[in-house]
Amino acid sequence: MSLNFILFLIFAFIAATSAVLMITRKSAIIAALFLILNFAALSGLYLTLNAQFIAVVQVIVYAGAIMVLFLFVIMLLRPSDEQSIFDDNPKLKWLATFVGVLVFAQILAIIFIGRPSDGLTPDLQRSIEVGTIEAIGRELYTTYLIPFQSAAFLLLAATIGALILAKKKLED
Amino acid sequence: MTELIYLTVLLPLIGFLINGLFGSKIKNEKIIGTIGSGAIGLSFIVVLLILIETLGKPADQRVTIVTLFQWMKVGNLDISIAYQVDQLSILMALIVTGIGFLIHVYSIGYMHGDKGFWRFFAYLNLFIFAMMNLILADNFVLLFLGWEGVGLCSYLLIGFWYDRKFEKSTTASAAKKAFVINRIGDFGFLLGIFLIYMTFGSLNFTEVFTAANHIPVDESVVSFIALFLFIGAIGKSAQIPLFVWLPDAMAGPTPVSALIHAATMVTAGVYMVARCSIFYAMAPTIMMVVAIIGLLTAMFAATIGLVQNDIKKVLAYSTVSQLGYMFLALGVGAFTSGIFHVMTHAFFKALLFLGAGSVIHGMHHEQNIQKYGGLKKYMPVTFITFLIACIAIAGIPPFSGFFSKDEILWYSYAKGNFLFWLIGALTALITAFYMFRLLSLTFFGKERFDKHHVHPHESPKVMTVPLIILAFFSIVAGFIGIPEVFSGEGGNQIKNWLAPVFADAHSKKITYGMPSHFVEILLMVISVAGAAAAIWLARHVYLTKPGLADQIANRMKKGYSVLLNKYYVDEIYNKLIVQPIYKVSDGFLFKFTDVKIIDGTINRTASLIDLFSNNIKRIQTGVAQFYAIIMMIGIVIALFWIIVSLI
Amino acid sequence: MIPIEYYLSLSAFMFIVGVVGVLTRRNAIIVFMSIELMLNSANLTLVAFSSYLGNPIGQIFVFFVMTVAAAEAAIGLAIIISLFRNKKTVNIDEINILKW
Amino acid sequence: MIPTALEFQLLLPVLIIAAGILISLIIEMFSSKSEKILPWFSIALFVSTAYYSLLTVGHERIIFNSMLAAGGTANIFFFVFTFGAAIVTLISIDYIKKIGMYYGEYYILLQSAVLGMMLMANAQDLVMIFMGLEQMSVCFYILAGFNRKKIKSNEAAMKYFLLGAFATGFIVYGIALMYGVAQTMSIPAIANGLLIYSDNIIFVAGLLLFIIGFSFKIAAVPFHMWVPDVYQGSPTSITALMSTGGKAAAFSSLLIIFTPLFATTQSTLFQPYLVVIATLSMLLGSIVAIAQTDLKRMLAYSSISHAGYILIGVAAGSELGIASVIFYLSAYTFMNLGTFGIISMIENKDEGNLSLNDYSGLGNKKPMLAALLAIFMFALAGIPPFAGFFGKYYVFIAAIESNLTWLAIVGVLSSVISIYFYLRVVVVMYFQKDENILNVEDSSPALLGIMISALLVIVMGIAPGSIINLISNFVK
Repeated sequence: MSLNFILFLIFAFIAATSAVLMITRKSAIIAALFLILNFAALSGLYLTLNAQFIAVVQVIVYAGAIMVLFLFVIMLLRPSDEQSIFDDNPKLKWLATFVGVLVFAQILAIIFIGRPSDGLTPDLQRSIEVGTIEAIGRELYTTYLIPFQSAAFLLLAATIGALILAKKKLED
Repeated sequence: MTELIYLTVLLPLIGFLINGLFGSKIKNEKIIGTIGSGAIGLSFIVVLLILIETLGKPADQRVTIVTLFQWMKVGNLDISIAYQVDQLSILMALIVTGIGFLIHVYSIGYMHGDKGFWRFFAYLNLFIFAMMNLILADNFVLLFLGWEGVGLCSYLLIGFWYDRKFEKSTTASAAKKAFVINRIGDFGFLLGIFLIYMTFGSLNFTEVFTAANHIPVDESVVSFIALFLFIGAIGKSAQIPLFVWLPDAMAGPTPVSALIHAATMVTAGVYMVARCSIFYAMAPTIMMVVAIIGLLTAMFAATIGLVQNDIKKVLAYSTVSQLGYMFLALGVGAFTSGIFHVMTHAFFKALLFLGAGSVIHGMHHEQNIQKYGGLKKYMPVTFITFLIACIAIAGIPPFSGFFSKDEILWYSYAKGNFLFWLIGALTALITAFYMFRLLSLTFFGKERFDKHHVHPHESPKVMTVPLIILAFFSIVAGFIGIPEVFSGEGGNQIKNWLAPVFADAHSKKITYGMPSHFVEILLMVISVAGAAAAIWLARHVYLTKPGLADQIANRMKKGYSVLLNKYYVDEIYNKLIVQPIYKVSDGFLFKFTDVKIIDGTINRTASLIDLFSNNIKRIQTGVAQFYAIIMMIGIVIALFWIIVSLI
Repeated sequence: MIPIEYYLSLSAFMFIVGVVGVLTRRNAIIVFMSIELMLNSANLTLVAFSSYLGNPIGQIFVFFVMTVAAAEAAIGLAIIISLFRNKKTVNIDEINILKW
Repeated sequence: MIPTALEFQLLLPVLIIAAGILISLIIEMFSSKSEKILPWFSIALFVSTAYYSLLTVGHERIIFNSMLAAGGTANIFFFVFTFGAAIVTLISIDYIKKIGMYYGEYYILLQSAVLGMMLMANAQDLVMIFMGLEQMSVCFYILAGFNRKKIKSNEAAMKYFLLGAFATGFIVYGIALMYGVAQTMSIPAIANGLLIYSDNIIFVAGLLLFIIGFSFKIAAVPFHMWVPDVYQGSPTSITALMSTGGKAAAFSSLLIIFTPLFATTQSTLFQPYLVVIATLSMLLGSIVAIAQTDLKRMLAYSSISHAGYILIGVAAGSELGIASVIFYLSAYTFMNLGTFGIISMIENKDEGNLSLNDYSGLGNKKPMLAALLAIFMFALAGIPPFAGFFGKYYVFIAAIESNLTWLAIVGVLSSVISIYFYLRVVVVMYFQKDENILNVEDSSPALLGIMISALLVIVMGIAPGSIINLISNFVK
C-alpha cells in the first residue's frame, strides 16, 4: 500500500464524512464549516492527483472566498436552525433519499461497467506536468482565450447583479 | 386588366386593416363607412372591367391564372397564392362584390349609432377578402383558407352583438353553434382534400381536374372524394342534416344575414361542388345523393317556413330551401342552372333581408310578424321592393326567380325523374305561399302594433337606394338566362357563358334524350299557375279571412306544432348527441366532486379536459425541492434506459 | 497507482450527497451549499480524468467551473438576501406563492 | 496559434455586444441621462449586430483554435437573439418605469444575457458552451429577481436559481464523464470519434446528463417544473426574453451537439429519449394550459408544449429536422415576444391585469392591441397563414420523413387541444362583456416592437418557403 493510497483513503474518508455531516446538520453555520472541511479534503485529493494548481485554487477560491461569503450571509441573516431534517413531510424526504441512492447505484454501475481504467495508461511524469501552473496557464491564454475572456464578462454580470439585488436602498 | 385581379382581394384587405386598426380612432361613421364600402365598390369596378375584357376574348381563351407568388413547396406539393380568373369565378366575384357593395352602403344606415360601427365594417371587409380568396383560388389550399376565413367572419358577425340576448340564450352561443357545426363539415372537406392529394398528387385545380379527366381513376375513390367534398358543402350551405346553424345565425345584424347567410357565403358550398363538377360527373351515385339531399332540404325547410313568426326566421328557412334547389340542380347535372340560381337568389334574397332589415329598423327591432301589419303606407319604398322580391322568389314570370327556378325544375324532370319535379314544384308552391303570408302579415291588413309607442317610418336614403337597385336586378337578372325553348338554340346567355367550365363534366356524364318542348312549356305553365294559386290562397287566408289561419292551425294542432318547432330537429340532436355527452361527462364529474369546474363558457366535452388539466396542474406544488425530485425521477428513468440499452 | 474508479466512486458519492442535500434541506443557504458540493464532486471527476489522461483540459475546465461557482454563489446569496428582506425567511418550502 | 485579424472580423457580432456592455457600463456610471440613452443605445447595438450577422451569414468558418464557429446557422441564431433582444428592449422602455424597477443595469444585464446566448450558439467546444450557458443563466437569475420589491419576483429568481444551478451540476458532471472518454472537449474532435464513443457507456451517460441539463433549459417535461413559476413571477419583459432567446439558445447548443451525431450511423441513439420528452411536453403543456387563468402562466405551459414540438424536429434527426427546428424557433421567438409585449402593456404597476378575465372587452377598448394579440394567438395556435403554422408544418413533415409519423400525429392532436386555450383569449377579448375598468398606458416603443413582431410573424407565414430554403443552405 503506497503512501499515495493511504493519503487517498484518509482524504476520501474526510471528504465523504464531512459531506454527509454537512447535509445532516441543523445549524447552517456548522454545515458551512463541514463544507469547508470537505473542500480542504478535496484539495488534498487534488494533490494526490498531482494537480497542484487546482489544489491551491481550491483552497483560495472555495474555502477562502466562497465559503467566507456563505458564512457572512449566514451571520447576516441569522436563519433559525431547522427543527428537524426528516420530520416534516418525511414521505417526500425519504423518497428524495431513495431516489438519490438509486442514482448513486446507477452511476456506480455505469462507472464499473465502463471501467475507464482499462483504457488508461497513467503516466506519472505527464500527470505532474499537466498539473503545473505553467501548463494550465499556457493553455488558458492560447486555446482557451475566448472562454477566459467570457469568464470576465460572467463575473462582471454577476458583480452588477449581486449589487443590484442585495444593495440595501435604491434611489427611486 | 385580368392581372389586376389581385386588387379585388387586396382592396377589401386594406379596408379591413384601416378600419380594424384605426377605426376606433376615426370615430366618424361617414369616413369608416366610405372606406369600407369604397374598398368593395372599387373591387366591383375592377371585376366589371375584367368581365368586359373577358367578354372580348374568344370562349376558349377566357381562363387566366394570375400567380402572385409561390407560397410553400415541400416535396412535390407546390402551393402558390394564385387566382384563377374564368367564367365561373368572374360571375361569383361579380355577385360578391356587387351585392357586397350594396350591403355595405346599406349598413351605413342600418348600423348608424352602433358602438361597434367600425368593428362591423372591419369584419365585413375581412369577410369579402376571405370570400374573394375562396372563389378566386386556383388550388384547394387557398380555397380552404378562404373557406375557413369566411367561417371565422361569420362566427364573429353572428356574435357581433355579444351582449344581447337571442332566444333564451346569447348570440355568442348561436355563434358557437354555427362554429361547431361548420367544423363537422370542414372535417369532411379536409378529408376530401387529403384524398385528392393522395390520388392526384397535386392540389392545383387545373392539374387535378385535367388528371381526373384523362387518367382512369377508380370510381369508388372519386365517389369518396365527391362525398367528402359534399359533406363540406353541406355544412357551409346548411343542408340536411347540418342546416340547424343557419336559422340561429339570424342572431347577427340583418345586413350580415343578407350578405353572408343569404347571398354569398352559404352559396360557397354550391360554388365548390360546381367547381369540382368533374368529380361528381364521374360519381353518379354521389350525384344522386346530392340531388336527394337538396330536394329534401328544399321541401323540409319550406314547410318549416310556413308557420314561423319571426321575419328573419322565415327568410332563413327560405334560404335553406332555396339552397336545396341549387343542390338539386347540381345533383341532376344542371350545373349552369345551379349557378344561375345562385345569382338570382343572391339578388332577391339579399333584397328580402335588407327589406326585412328596413322593417325591423322602422319597427324598433320588433321581429315578430304577428306584431306588424299595414306597414304599406308607412314604408312605401320598402313595401314595393319587398313585393318585387316576393314575386321573384315565387317564380312569377318575367321576374328573375322564374327563370332560374324553372330551369332547375325542368332539368330535374328532364335529367332526373317525375318525382323530383313534383316535389320541387310543390316546394315552389309552398314557397310562394309563405312568402305572401309574410308579405300580407307585414304590409297589409290592420296595424297590430301599439301605435302610441311604435312609430314606423321609412328608412333613410342610404338604405332604400340599395333596395331599389337590388329590386331592379331582381326583375331583370333573369333575362340573361331565357330558356332555349323561347330564345332558340344557343339563346341562353348564361349557359353559353358558363359552358366551357362544365364542358368536361358534361362530356363525362351520360346524357339522356331530352323530352319535347311541349312538355317543357306544359310543366312551366303548371308551376306558374300553381304559384299564382298559392299567392291567391295566402292572401285569402291572411287578409280576406284573418281567422282562418288560426282555425286551420287548431284543427291540425299536431302538424302545426311539429312545423312550429322545426320538426324538433334541435331537440332530437340535443337528445341523441348533446345529452349523452353531457351524461358521460357528468358521470366523470361525480367522481371528482371537490374539483371546481371552470365556468361554463365552453361546452362540457371540453370540461373533461379541463378536469384532467386541473388535476395535473396540482403537481405544481410551488415547492422548488419537489420540482427537483421530479427532475431526479426523470433522470433515474433516463439513466436506467441508457444502462439497459447499452449493456 | 490507485484505480481511477476509486476517485470516480468517491466523486459520485459526494455528488449524490449533494443531490440529497438539495432535495431534503429546507434552509436555502444549505441547499446552495449542497449545490456547491455537487459542483466540487464533478470537479473531482474532471481532475481525476485529467491527471490519469495526462491532459490539462480537464483542469482548465475545473478552473472555469470554479469561476462559475463563485459567480453563482454571489448571485445566489444576493437573491437570498433580497428574498429575506421581503419574506423574512430562507426556508424553501415557505416560498410557494407561485404554484398551480 | 495567434488569432488573425480575419478571425476577429468574423467574431464581430459577439465583439460588438461585448464592447457594448463595457460602453453601457461607462454610460451608466458617468451620464445622468443614462436612462434615456441606454435603451436606444442597446437597440442600436442589437440591430446593428443583427444586421451584420445576416450580412456575414455566408462566411462559414471555424475560428479561434476551433473554439467558435462563424457564419451559417450560428449567424441565423445571432439574428434571432439580437433582433429579439431589440424588441425586448423596446418593450422594456416604458414597462420597467411603470413597475418601478428602472435601473440602468437592466440593459447591461440584457446585453450580457444576449452575449451568453451568442456564445452558446457558435460554440465549438464544451467549455465554450458551458461558459455561454452560465453567462446567460446568471443574467437571467438576476433579471428574474430584478423587480426586487415584489415577492413574486424574488421567489421566481430563487426557484430559477436553485433549479438552474442544480441542472448545472448535472451538466458539469456530464461533461466530466464525456471528457473522461473522449479526452477532449472540442466538439469537432469528439465528432470524429463519435462512432467509437457511442458504444462507451460512460460517454453516453455523460452525454445523457448533459442533454438532460439542456432539457431543463428548454423546459421539456419532466424537467419543466420551474417554468410556470419562473415565467409567472419574473418581470414580463424578462419572461419574454427567457422564453424566446433563452430557449432558442439552449436549442442551438443541443443542435451543435446533435448535428455531428446525426451524421453518423448512430443517429437514432437518443431518439427514444427525445421522443418521450417531446410527447410528454406537448401533451402536458397543452392540457395543463387549459386550466390556467393567469396569462403569463398559461403562456409558460404553452412554451412547454412548444418545446415539445421543436423536439420533434430534433428527434427527426435529419437535415430537414434541424432546419425546421431553426425555423420554428425563429417563428416562436417573434410570436411569443409580441404576446408578452402586449401583456406587458396591459399589466399594471402592481402586477395586476394579468388574468384572462381582465382581457374581456379588449376588442372594444383597445382594438389595435386586441387585433395584434389575436394574430399572435392564431400564430401560436398554428393557424395558417401565420408563422406558427409553418413551424409546426415543417417539424411534422420532418418527423414523417424520419418514420416518426405517430409522433407527428401526437403533435397534431396536441395542437388541436391547444387551439382551445389560445382561442379562448380571442373569445374573451371579443365576446365577453367587460365589467372591469382597464387603464392601459400607451407606450409607443412597445407598440412598435409588437408591430414589428407581428410583421415578422405574418411575413414568415406568407413566405415560409424562402426562409426555410435559406436555413437549409446552412444546415449540413
